[in-house]
Amino acid sequence: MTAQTPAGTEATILRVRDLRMHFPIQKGFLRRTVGWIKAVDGVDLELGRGQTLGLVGESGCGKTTTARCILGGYEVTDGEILFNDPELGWVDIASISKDEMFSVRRNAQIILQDPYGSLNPRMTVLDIVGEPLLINGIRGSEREQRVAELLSLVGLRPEYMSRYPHAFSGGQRQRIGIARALALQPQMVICDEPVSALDVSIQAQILNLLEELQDRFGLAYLFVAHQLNVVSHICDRVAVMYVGKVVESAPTGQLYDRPRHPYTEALLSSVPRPDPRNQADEIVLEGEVADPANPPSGCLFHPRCRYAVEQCRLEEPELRPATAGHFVRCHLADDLELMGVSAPAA
Amino acid sequence: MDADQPLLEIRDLKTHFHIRQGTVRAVDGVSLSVFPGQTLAIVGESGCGKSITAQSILRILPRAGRIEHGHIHLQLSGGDPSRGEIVDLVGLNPKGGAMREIRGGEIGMIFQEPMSTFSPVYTIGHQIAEAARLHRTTDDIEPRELVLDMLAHVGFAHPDRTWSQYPHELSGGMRQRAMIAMALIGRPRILIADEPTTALDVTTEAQILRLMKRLQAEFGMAIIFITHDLGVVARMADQVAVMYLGNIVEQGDVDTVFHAPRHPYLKALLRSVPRLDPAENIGLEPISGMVPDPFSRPAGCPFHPRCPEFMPDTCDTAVPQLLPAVAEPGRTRAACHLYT
Amino acid sequence: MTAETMTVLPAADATERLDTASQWQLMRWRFLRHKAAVVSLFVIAFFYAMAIAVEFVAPYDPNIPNVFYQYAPPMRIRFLHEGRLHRPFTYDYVQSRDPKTLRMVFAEDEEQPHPIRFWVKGDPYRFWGLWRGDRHLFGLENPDARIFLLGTDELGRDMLSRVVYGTRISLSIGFIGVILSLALGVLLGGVSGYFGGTVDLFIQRMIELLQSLPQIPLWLTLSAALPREWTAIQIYFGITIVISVVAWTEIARVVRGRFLALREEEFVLAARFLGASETRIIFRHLVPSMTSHLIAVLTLRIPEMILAETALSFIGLGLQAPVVSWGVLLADVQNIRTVASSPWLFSTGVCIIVVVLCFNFTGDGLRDAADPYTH
Amino acid sequence: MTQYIIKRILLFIPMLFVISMLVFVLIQLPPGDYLTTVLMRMAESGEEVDQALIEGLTRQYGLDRPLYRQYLLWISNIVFRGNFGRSFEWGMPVADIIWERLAWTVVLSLGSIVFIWIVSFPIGVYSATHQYSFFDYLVTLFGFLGKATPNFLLALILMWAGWSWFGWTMGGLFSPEYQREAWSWAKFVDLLKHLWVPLVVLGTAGTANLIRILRSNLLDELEKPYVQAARAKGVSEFKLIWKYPVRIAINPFISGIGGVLPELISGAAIVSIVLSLPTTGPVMLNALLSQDMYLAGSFLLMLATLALIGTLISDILLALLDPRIRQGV
Repeated sequence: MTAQTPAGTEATILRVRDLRMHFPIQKGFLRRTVGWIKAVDGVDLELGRGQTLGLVGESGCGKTTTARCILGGYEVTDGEILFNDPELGWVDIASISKDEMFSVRRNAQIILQDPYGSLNPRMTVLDIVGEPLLINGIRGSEREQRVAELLSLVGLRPEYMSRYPHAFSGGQRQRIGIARALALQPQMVICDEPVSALDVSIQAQILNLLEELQDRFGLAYLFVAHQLNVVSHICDRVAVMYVGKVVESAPTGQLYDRPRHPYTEALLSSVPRPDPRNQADEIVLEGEVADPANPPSGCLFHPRCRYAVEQCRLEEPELRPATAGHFVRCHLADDLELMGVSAPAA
Repeated sequence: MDADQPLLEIRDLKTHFHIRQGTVRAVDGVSLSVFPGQTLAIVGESGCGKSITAQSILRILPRAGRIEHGHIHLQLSGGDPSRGEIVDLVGLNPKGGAMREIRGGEIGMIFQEPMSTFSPVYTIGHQIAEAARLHRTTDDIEPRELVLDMLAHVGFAHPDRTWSQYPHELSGGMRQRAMIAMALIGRPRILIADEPTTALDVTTEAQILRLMKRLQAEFGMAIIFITHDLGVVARMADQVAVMYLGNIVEQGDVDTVFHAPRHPYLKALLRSVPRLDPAENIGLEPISGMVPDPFSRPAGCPFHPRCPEFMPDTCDTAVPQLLPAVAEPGRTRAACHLYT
Repeated sequence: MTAETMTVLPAADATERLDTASQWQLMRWRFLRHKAAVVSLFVIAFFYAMAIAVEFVAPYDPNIPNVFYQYAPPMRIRFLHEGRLHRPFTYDYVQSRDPKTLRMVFAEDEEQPHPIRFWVKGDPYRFWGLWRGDRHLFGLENPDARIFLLGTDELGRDMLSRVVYGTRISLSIGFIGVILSLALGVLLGGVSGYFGGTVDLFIQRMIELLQSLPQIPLWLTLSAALPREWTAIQIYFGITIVISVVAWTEIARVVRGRFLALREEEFVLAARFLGASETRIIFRHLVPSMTSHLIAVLTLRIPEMILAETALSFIGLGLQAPVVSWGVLLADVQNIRTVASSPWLFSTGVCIIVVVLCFNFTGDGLRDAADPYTH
Repeated sequence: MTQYIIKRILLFIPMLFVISMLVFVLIQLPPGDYLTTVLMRMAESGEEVDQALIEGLTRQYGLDRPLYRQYLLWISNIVFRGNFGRSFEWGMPVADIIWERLAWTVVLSLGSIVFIWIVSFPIGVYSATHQYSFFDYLVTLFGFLGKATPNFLLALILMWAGWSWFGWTMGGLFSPEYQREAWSWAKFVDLLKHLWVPLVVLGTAGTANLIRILRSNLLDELEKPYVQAARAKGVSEFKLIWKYPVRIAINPFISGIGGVLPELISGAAIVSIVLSLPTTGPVMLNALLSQDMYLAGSFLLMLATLALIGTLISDILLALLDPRIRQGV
């Protein structure tokens, strides 16, 4: 596992700079805007070609919104989403034209979380997987041929293409979703919690499939998830989000071994591990996640942080490099000796 | 009361659902024992029958479900502590007074969805006090006092404020705490927790798990912990029962289950879970295939179509029994033909 | 997981058939399980078939009076004449006046059987006002005798013919009315749901306003505003429009609600991320997903429209004689004493109840079948 | 809570305003204006057309002014002077005609709501908790029949049955001998004897409908986790049903009042004509038939107002019952 930041621009496929997505809170008869939910509030990410970047955090931290912004799902409030498109070169998805976005979508695709909701129950597998092909003008037997290939690629029998989604189990449906995402041979795939809804044994099947496909096609994944063990398994780099901001980002090994943000530390120690002999002495966070409509002053994490000092309450920390390729948004990053996941000496 | 005597003993429980398409044998011959002060985890993937087992104990099955066979012996509190009275829950009328005494009084239960386990139109205080009135009726203690005390116990900083709050005013984690308070207010000796942290975030989950451990130490109750998460099992359980398609396939103490698993299903399951530590993370070995359709259960061992150690003419003909009857030290009991 | 909430599928040996079954097939299977709905659908089809061919189905012209048969009771179809089996026939009536009550009393003239025939020559008509004809589905061999299977009214007009003719007007008002309100509802509801924002706000408030008005007084007022000098056909369309103007709001709400819900569906999102155009999303994803629901909703609306016409015509603000609609026919039974002595005048009422009942059963069946994917 | 109520009431006023405009437009719809109708009437009855009267009417209703002025005049007369205009059919101020009839309409509507509730509530709950029992099927069938029978037809059937089997003449609210009497105990008893017919007629469709709604809602609610949670704490089955799922399933009932009231008022319009009740229906119908538009318009306005009040009340009740709505969640 290489723990190198993609340095040159050509090795980079996606660079998000200071992304902000604020949603209005509307109330009353005339639906006046009474406030803003800062779902994403200054996110910086960088994804290298053929790499997997994990985006983790608890529900409501803005990871899914970030992912959807990257694919032009919302009109972003502010920031840049630079995508290195093989045809168009560097483009900013945040301010791109419709036609250009259409072209970008051929190279940047998404796998959605819900294997039940994300497939139109009224369409056959052929129509579902073939939809991106059709949109891009591939029709008839050529399309059928491609769909058959895609299905075998994801481990489904091509004969199934005349079936409807209700004929498939959760894991199989997720395979269909993957086939659809890969139909146009994208370079980057955003995986939005692709295994969260699946049983453990099926989850492993899908994770292995994703890895296999990555090796084969050199895909870059932005892997959004809340399960830290899954992220640990599949990602090269991990970015941890808390209330709309990235609080720490580092190569996976570094982040799990030696986290530098107290939130990451707590998160890691909270995860129950499938080994009764190796249970971390968990750090239990007090209190609740901050409200993105009404965030606290200074560092957003300070009300729950056991290391917080006066400065944390007053001053908002910047995301800054702690070591090469390891970024952290904490005033005390250099002073703290935080606990990672490696097994304590038995 | 003898610590060696199980508080609750399930013998060969079969709970079936009779629906239009046929019969689903959701629980098909499950035997379990729950000992005082211990945590028994029932673990399995969705549809394995773990929740139905729990609902069978409390006799709160959905309409189509029926207990077809078996006994659920519960040692009642009160009376002579050395003998204790034993009642078979299967024999009780699910709507009758005796069963209702047991629900909340002897056995409390918490559920997966903290969002919807409270009625949205009554205050938290009211709903917990209702349980208090049902099981702690004494003239000299006000239910309100009991409830406020319990709310403080489960970690509410301002119990009197929580008393008059509505469920939607609490976060998921807080609601689950309130749910625990409601389940424990009757001081049951057994707490059934049906995926209590599945809907929660990992840091909240840690809060709730720690809380449950603390309360268990304080009140000394036994916990039946139902979950699909092996990590949670490892953190919480003393005893573990692994279920697959309505059967227990392996049972034993937690350390043995994780470190000397015997049943191919459990072994495979453990190999398919990604580890947290990137250093330990080598390739995952998924279980091939998928859980069969509940209407067309495979003959013989239910796991045989997916089993890497499948033995023709044995596994697909005879149903393996959970052997031996009593666990040997350092060994689990596994229902597998490899060990017969 | 209970019996009621699960999609019930055909036997397991048909798995392949099920796996490749489209939405419509699944819906059909589900609908067919609803026996009452299936039967009802046939009844409705029967009535609509009748409505299409009233001139042919009705044995007589509904407006031709028969002075000798005022308030004649329904005739019985007989098979035995003088103790012997005979092809279906009727006896004609002889009437006399009851000396005590002074009412006309009808007795069967058992001397002369009048055989019933199909495809007989009878009153001339213009089919749909276009083609001349004089053949009727059934009638008596003897052109001078009369057959009144549902009796006659005060002018001796054949009730069966009148009810049959009424079918055309009443059922078509329901149908056309629903199509009109569908057009309005889909247009405004779709616009509202699709564009959102101020347009949505405005249309929503307008709908709320219209829905808060009491329906029947509103209908009354609107129908009273129809010019008196209008011809029957103009009034007919006028009434249809009045009914639809009030009824579209519910459909608009349904359309908007579905639109909003579907727009958030993950598969719509997925299509958007694939680069699908708005038109494609609307016509390939949104519209197919809501049609089935819409059909169910519409089926449940038709009887309400039929009832609305009936009510309006009944109190004299809708269609008026000589037009024959069910409401107009019911207006004749306002006098309870007449009905008490001639209960067959109520046959219109029975038809209304049967048709509305069948629509409700069918609509219910369709609604249950509308989403075959819920578990 | 108070804030919520105040907000609702504040919303109610502009609603009313818009409705009054709508009503005004509606009464302007029939061809010819008020004045020509009056003149035509007078000519028909051979009355002398008085130039002063014409001028008086023109001034009073602002008939020579643009439409919006006419509206303002009309509405301000109603709001500030309680003057609804004049009915030429009756030859007296509209206000003198409508109040008593409105009162009877309200009495009948409220009576029907009570009837609907008392009947549908226990039946709906029983039917849901005993799904697929014989009684459940019976109730379902009754529900469909009730929905399929228009209430004026039901009124006809009842009257017909009463007449042919018992020789009763149903209709009206009083026997002729009490019609003009002052209120007395005997008159009240006589009223009760008559009242049940319109209540049954008006209530049947609503009852059938509410049973269906309650049944299906309750069936949904019975599956919810909070019911299981309550069961798991040992609440008795009877109390459980009534306290938990019924309490939630009742919400559509409450919000139903908003819808039931306009429906009842609507239904009452035609039923009253059949049963010749002293409510708004028959008078409004006559007014419409004879284009006595100020009278008809006033009725429509008042009925719409009643319906709006119904919605308002149900919104407030709903908020009282459900904390989520109260707190604007």
